[in-house]
Amino acid sequence: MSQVAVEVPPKGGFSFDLCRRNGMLSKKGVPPPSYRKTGTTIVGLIFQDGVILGADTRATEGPIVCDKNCEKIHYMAPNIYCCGAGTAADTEAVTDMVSSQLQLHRYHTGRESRVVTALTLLKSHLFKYQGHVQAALVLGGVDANGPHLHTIYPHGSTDTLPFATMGSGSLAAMSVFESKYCEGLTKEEGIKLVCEAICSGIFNDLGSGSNVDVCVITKGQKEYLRNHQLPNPRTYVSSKGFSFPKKTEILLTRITPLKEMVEVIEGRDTMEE
Amino acid sequence: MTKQQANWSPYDNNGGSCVAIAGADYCVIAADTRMSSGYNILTREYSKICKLADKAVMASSGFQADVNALQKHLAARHLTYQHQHNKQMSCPAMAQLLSNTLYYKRFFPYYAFNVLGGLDSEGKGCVFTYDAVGSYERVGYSSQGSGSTLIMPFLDNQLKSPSPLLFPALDAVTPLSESEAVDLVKTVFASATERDIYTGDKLEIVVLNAGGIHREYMELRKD
Amino acid sequence: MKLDTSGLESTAPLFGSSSSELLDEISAAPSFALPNTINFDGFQKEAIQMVKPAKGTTTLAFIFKEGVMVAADSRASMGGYISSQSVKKIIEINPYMLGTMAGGAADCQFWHRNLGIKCRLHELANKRRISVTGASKLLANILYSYRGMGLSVGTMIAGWDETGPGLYYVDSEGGRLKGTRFSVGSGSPYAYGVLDNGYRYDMSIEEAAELARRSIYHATFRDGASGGVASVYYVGPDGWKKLSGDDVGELHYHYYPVMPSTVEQEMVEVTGQ
Amino acid sequence: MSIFEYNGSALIAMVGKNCFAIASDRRLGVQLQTIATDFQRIYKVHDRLFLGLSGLATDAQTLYQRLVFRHKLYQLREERDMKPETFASLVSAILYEKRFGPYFCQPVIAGLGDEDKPFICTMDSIGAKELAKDFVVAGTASESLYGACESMFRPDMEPEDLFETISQALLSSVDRDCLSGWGGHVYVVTPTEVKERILKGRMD
Repeated sequence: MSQVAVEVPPKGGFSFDLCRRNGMLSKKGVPPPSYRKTGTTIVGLIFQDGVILGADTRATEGPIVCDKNCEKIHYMAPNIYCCGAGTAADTEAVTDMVSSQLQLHRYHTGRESRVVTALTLLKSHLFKYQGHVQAALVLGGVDANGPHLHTIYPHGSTDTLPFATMGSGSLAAMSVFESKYCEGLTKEEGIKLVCEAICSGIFNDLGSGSNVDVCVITKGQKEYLRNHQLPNPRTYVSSKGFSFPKKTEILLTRITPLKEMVEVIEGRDTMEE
Repeated sequence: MTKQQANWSPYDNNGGSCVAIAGADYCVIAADTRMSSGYNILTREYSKICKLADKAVMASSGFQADVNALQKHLAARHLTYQHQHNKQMSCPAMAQLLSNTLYYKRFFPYYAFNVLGGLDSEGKGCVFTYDAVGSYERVGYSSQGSGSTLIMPFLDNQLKSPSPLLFPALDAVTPLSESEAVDLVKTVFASATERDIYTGDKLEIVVLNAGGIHREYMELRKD
Repeated sequence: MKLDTSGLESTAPLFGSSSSELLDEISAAPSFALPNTINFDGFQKEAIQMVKPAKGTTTLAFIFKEGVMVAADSRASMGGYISSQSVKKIIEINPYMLGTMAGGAADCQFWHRNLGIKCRLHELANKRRISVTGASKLLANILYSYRGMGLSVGTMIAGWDETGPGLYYVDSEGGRLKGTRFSVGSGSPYAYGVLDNGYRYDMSIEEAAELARRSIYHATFRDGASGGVASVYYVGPDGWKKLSGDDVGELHYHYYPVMPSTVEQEMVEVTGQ
Repeated sequence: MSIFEYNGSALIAMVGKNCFAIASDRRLGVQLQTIATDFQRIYKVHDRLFLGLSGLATDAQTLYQRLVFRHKLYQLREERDMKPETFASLVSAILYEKRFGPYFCQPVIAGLGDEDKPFICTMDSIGAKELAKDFVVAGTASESLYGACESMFRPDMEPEDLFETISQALLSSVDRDCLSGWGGHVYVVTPTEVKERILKGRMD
């Protein structure tokens, strides 16, 4: 089949042309690479005037922490946020895609986005890819019909719950929720409970760690508290510092001065000086 | 239904890292005290360091059941040695015994990565580092366990001394004093805890010098 | 099932007379514990895969007019990670015989030490040193008895006995070859290149030492699993002598000196890459 | 040997006081055999934006050509150079497009953003962005690099200090990795100049 000579940027969606080569490689006994995974503890709960979402900030690649302060609460719409667990690239990409679709939808309808729209867009995308897109999401927001909280599993199934936890730390977090959640919590109680749930995930689950991010969404207003709590500072910084015993030896140095950023203003009439 | 392949394995990895640094007249052996299995923490207070003889202390990470069996076996052999020779086993002797013990399980290996620190007969610090089936080597410093790849480069950078194999030989220089070595161990463990999920909770440091053995603890990140 | 490992018996008298009460049970024949699993090979593959014993190396030895020259690098690697840069790969069996280590470090260390014990016992029993042929035969027999169980040894026994210099290659598949020029290990193709090119029977000791060192250096340059220190030993009529041990890092810049230079590059208009 | 270890690579980017440094090793190998010792792994997209590509060398080079193509289209349309943040999103999109048949390549992006604020970022092979404010690492020696950088990094270093720290971290890490090393290549970029240096490292 003739291949288009000039590689025009494709119109969108996944391109599978490397699949055959990668399949051949893995048949030759070369294990496929491990993707950046967010072990993660993500939670959400409904309180009296809206929804609170919480997440930890650790991304891992196997046993190694590759990002100590990553953002897991993604912006979907001014009144909708979504926490993602599973393969980091999938959660990021799927939330960005749906958030842009929601924005276009807002331009089209001129109304505030609804949580159920985001839910349907996400679940149909995930279902279409039969769970290969590894994204486990906690979707929360407040719209015309009031506060909503949903969880979405990679295969496309969803739940609607008053409180929910996802990710490898979900057991630890759920234990806190089951023991302390009640209807009609105030904002302060809600935030405290979410922080406690995330902290139990951070300390008991190896896949989660570092700091606590919280996002409070109420009617017409949202507060994204990035690094709301920093329970894990670095424990030891040597006072004496250290010095390098052997200075690095250099073979070749090439210095290229950079041209200054010059602001060009055309057509100025010198009279105005 | 295809026959379910029983993928039961006799092994597990309880994580954790250990470091040993030999000085002119001291030896520092340190290990974190976190014991984990998969993604959950079993305990935050498990000591990986075991005193085999007055002048030989071993830190091991990996599968703690195998480590326990290994420690019991070495303790028994050491007791027999004391009865036969009426003296404590020296560190190099213990090192050879550990190597043989590991190798006798060559076809069903102890899943344990050990580092043996102590004072040799002249009172100088010595560190022996092992792979799981008994190949060992005397070095100036070493680290083992899940955080060892994170720790080794910085130790290399700070403690690089000419290789003992050089001929005409250059003497291996470890100018670090005891307190500097302990400070270096604390720094590397703080860095390893930041980046390795299996290392953390608490750091146990054992210092061996002419005066005997004393322990020191430091808190590490709990996440 | 227990394998007959009397060959292992380090303290057993050679003539197999009844064991006297001196042999208490602790130092009785240590036997290898075997996993009770139906699929022994599968178990071995998994265990070795998980345990990743130290491997990879370059060793060489050759006979010339003055005797035998033996050289080796000093790196032990576990997969892609370098576990040590200072492993002694030339093992001193006795003042007249050397063994080289290639393949599994633990296997070589243990069995060379065991061979040293056997040679000493042979001397005590027969009041004369064991020949290189005899020693290599002992090692080959032991390795043959464990054939197929996963031992990985590729070693050379070099020494001097009544018949003059002797050099044997013994490996864990049971092979045993008498020869004048061998190189073993992952770096051997590179070492052979330099060795075969420069080899002449009548060389002085310095020339032979330089050829051996150069071969090891080139192997460490091209092969990732070799490096560290190039050690060179010479075995003459009155036993072996260590000639040199040079760090290949400095050796490279000794063979190919480089002058550091600074290049001032003014701003280049078209910064084509 | 995973596919990332086929050619072997080591990459670091580090942030200093309104400057950044990006460094890489110089080896191109096929598993344990070294083919070239002057392999160029860091590319200059424009004066204030550098891109390091580690992993499978063929994918790295293909990806680089596609990125330069897209960056040139951008320059034609916008008549200005791409900001590092935008470039990172472009790379992430191109990688994620091949989600189910990925490029085996881990990019490290380092650049000076608006008001010369340093920006560094890395991704896994399917485009999961990881923005860091201290350092990012990639390649077969990444575990050693994480350990070395974590211990050596201090915030707000001067360009000379930054060069010394990043070189020591690179060299002591590649000395623990069979598949990368054979010298080092360091770029230190400040708002006024780019200093490119080749390091003298162990060649084994």
